[in-house]
Amino acid sequence: MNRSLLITTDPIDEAKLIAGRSLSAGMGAVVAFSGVVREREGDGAIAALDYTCFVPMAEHQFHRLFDRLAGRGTVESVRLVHRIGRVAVGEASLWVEVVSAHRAEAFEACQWLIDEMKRVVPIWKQAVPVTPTDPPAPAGSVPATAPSDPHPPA
Amino acid sequence: MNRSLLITTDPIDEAKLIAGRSLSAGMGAVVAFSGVVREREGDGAIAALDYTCFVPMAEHQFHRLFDRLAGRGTVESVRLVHRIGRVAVGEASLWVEVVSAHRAEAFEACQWLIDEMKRVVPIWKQAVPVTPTDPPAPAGSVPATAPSDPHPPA
Amino acid sequence: MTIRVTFWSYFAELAGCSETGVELPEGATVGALLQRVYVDHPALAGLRRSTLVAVGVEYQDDTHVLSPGDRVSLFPPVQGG
Amino acid sequence: MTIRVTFWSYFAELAGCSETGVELPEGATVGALLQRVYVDHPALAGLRRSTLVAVGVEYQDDTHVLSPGDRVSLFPPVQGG
Repeated sequence: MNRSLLITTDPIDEAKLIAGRSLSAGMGAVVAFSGVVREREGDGAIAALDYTCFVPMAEHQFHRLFDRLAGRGTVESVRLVHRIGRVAVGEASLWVEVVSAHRAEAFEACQWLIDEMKRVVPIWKQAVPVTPTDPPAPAGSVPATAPSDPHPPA
Repeated sequence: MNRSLLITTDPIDEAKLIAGRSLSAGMGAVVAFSGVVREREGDGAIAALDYTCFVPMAEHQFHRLFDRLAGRGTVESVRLVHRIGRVAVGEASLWVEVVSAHRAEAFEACQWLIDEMKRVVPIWKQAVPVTPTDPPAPAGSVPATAPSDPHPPA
Repeated sequence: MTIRVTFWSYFAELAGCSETGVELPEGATVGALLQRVYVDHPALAGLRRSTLVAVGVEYQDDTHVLSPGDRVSLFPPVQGG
Repeated sequence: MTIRVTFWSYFAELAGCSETGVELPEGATVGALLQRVYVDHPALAGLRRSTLVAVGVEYQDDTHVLSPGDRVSLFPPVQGG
């Protein structure tokens, strides 16, 4: 199974990713998912999400999930990009593509991968309020607007 | 709900479609499916599929399906392109994109739309063998290699 | 009334034509039309259970009453995608 | 042995630091480490049920036996996507 993983602070360039797709002549289904930051997170309007990642573990856990996908024998290719750092509303934080011979297994594998990612891959997000009453919280302080929200480590 | 439908003999230009995507700030999930012609159809190697369509009815039935999606109230946008005529192995015959606030409903709606399309939209396909022993069958003849295969109307 | 019938996909091969006209009394149903079609095109009769019928751009069943000017389409299961 | 512990996400706020060292006897388990961490950083103790623990890049549970040089990470439920 071909696999590609990128954890990056750069914007996700979907056009470039699609231009880089390759599939063999036996493949009939490509399912792609883009996860985009929404303007509301919980109760409040936000400007962005700040994503933090424990990168070596995230890469290891992603590859464990890819191993499990490969074990199915039905997925020819999986490509995944997770953006970290600040991602503005309307921008993609996640892009996943699965290529299979058949449609059902491509949809299932793509959803499974995202579900498992949300269970085991060490990435956290923190809301950036749209109109902060205070300047951005320095590392080490609990954000005043959302004390129970996740916060990147100092 | 925004909707876009194109039934065309032109190749599907996914890069252009993606460049033309627009989503409002409340949307968090984009699911896109590409259906690609595979090198084997049933038991035989094929070079292409010839798609035939009863276009006015296909458009009407697609819009009925879009109406049902709109009725859910969870899909902001659906775009669908079905290529007809001859589509070579490795080329896309179908592209579907669904935009929703949340991931689960986008995946579900995209799969539902394809399932329903395969039930009600009058499009048929005929295999084009990769090494025909005879010249291409003229309209009006039953293909010798696959007598029970679908065939476009004369 | 004359009902115009179009055969799609390999139904055109089996019928030997892609289109025909069928003369029916006013008030005739889709079922009555099919009976006439199967007399003229017996190769289609064996596929009746899987045949889809549209009047204009809507699916209809055997009980649907036809009107003058209706255009009927007969075709096998669809295969989009 | 000294086990290095890293706190991720808002656990760093609650702990008051992003990293600490914990002195433990050889053969100590993850559970023993957590008991020590919760003494030093009581704000984390209430979140024990939802706390995830990794040794290196693998998840481990309380019974896992630690080795000298192990690096342990404590963090809340993950939120990728």
